[in-house]
Amino acid sequence: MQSIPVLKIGPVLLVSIQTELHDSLAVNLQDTILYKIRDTRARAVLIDITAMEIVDSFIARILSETTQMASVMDARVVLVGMRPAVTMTLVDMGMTLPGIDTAINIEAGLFKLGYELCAIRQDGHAVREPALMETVDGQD
Amino acid sequence: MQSIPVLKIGPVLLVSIQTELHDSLAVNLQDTILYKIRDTRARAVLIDITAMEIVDSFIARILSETTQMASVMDARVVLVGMRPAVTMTLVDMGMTLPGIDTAINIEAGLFKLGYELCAIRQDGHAVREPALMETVDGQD
Amino acid sequence: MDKIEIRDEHDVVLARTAARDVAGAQGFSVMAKTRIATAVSELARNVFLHGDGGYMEYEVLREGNKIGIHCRFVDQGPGIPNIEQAMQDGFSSIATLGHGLPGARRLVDDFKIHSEPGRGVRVEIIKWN
Amino acid sequence: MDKIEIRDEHDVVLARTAARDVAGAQGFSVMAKTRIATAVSELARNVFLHGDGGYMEYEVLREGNKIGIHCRFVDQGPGIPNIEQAMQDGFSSIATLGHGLPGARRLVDDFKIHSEPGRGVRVEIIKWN
Ligand SMILES: Nc1ncnc2c1ncn2[C@@H]1O[C@H](COP(=O)(O)OP(=O)(O)O)[C@@H](O)[C@H]1O
Ligand SMILES: Nc1ncnc2c1ncn2[C@@H]1O[C@H](COP(=O)(O)OP(=O)(O)O)[C@@H](O)[C@H]1O
Repeated sequence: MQSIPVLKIGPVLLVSIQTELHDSLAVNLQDTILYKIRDTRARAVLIDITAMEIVDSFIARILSETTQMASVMDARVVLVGMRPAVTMTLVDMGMTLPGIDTAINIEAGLFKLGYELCAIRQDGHAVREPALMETVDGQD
Repeated sequence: MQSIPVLKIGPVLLVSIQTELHDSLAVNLQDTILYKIRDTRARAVLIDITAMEIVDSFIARILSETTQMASVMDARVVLVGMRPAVTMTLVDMGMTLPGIDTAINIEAGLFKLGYELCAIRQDGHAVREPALMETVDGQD
Repeated sequence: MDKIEIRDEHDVVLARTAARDVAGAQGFSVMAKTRIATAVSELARNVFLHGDGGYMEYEVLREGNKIGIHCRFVDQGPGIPNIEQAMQDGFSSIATLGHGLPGARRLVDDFKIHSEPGRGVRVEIIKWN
Repeated sequence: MDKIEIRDEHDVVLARTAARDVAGAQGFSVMAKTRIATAVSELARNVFLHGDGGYMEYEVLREGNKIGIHCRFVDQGPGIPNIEQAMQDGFSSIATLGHGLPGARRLVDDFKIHSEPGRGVRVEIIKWN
């Protein structure tokens, strides 16, 4: 069976959904994320749904549940890249996503989670990377 | 046709290969990476091959070429998560990967590229995240 | 009319991607395309989850310059005893969100539901671009 | 013997994943499994790239406690005029790396290649765990 990879970048898990999410794959993904939070003691999860053209009530519920369960495990979830048409469709349907934080792209999501990709200076100190700041509000 | 997503995290592109790479998919991926470097002016590319059990001479050549072409475009490539058995098999075959940098996992790769995920302090300054340093040498 | 059998979750994906692709091919706006595909996803899921499986039929409609998509969902399951209740936000017999039926209705231009207890459910929707 | 037709790059993937899975099922070490699967990938690619397509046959071998995998690659392509040259590191008629044949030979325990010009190539390999 196909599965969706959960990448680990330091204290952050990055999940980029690139396949059509059928129902058991969505449930599976929820499990994978929660186990990986436990196993890696991750503090934050970025779920990238840029590629998802359709988010129906079932998928929305799974995403919302995952966020709530992660929060019980002391990890924050930010949903990244939700398309405007998807957002509006969920609103039309009367669905709110309780507790879900969103961001326009991965960098903005990291920022919301309190992290940032920094360039390492010669002296070993981290510096904020101007190139990064530019892109926070930019398109992907 | 299936394709492999190239995620953008600030100045870094992250490519995680999760499907079996047939030859034209590999060629395709090379194109995608190079176009994305141009379009986003990315400075660095992480190619995560943790999931790849087989890297034959064709795939190795494509990875090596991609690295060289990226370097012409002023972007560095680090190959992340190559399995020991894959490394040894390439050595057995007499293949060297000219110019290819490797790292054990994504964090270590970022570090090699001169980047690090930092926690943002209240005062808006970035600080190095100890949680991250721990994992650099750890297992994924 | 084209027809897609709906027996499991994979068929739900087939149904919604078919709706998306037809809408795309007919030049639907991104919003209209997303709405019809999402409505189809909800109704197709109900067919397999509540209706013991069935099928979706769909066709393109043309009225003057208007282009639309018409879908019909048919199952032979237990049916819905109280349609008014089922159409309410938050009503669910399986403790899920209960946004499927009322949500789908809001996404389309025309929504008809018919059910006889013991003889399944039939839903027809039309979405104009 | 099981048989896999090799006509395109997708078949190369089929051939190498079959080798990997058989090796895995027979309890091969990760190293041995990776080596045989990689050798199969090289030789299967040559069948479709240089040999105009053909097939791979494979079987499990048992000798006492030893377990091995035997693969045979057969094509009806142009054949290799100078096998000694083709087996050299870096020799390639298509300006690629030329590591396929000599590389595959180093990954397995037994390697036989036979070719008659105009009548294709036949390669047999054995890998013991
Ligand atoms: N095809 C169907 N056959 C039988 N019952 C159905 C069907 N579709 C919907 N229902 C009933 O209507 C209720 C509400 O459906 P819906 O709004 O889609 O929410 P949910 O599927 O989340 O419960 C369901 O819980 C179920 O009892
Ligand atoms: N099945 C085959 N049929 C015909 N020629 C072949 C075949 N396999 C290999 N060759 C020849 O041997 C050369 C070396 O092959 P190989 O070592 O696999 O390197 P590469 O495929 O990168 O050229 C090829 O370039 C080709 O000329």
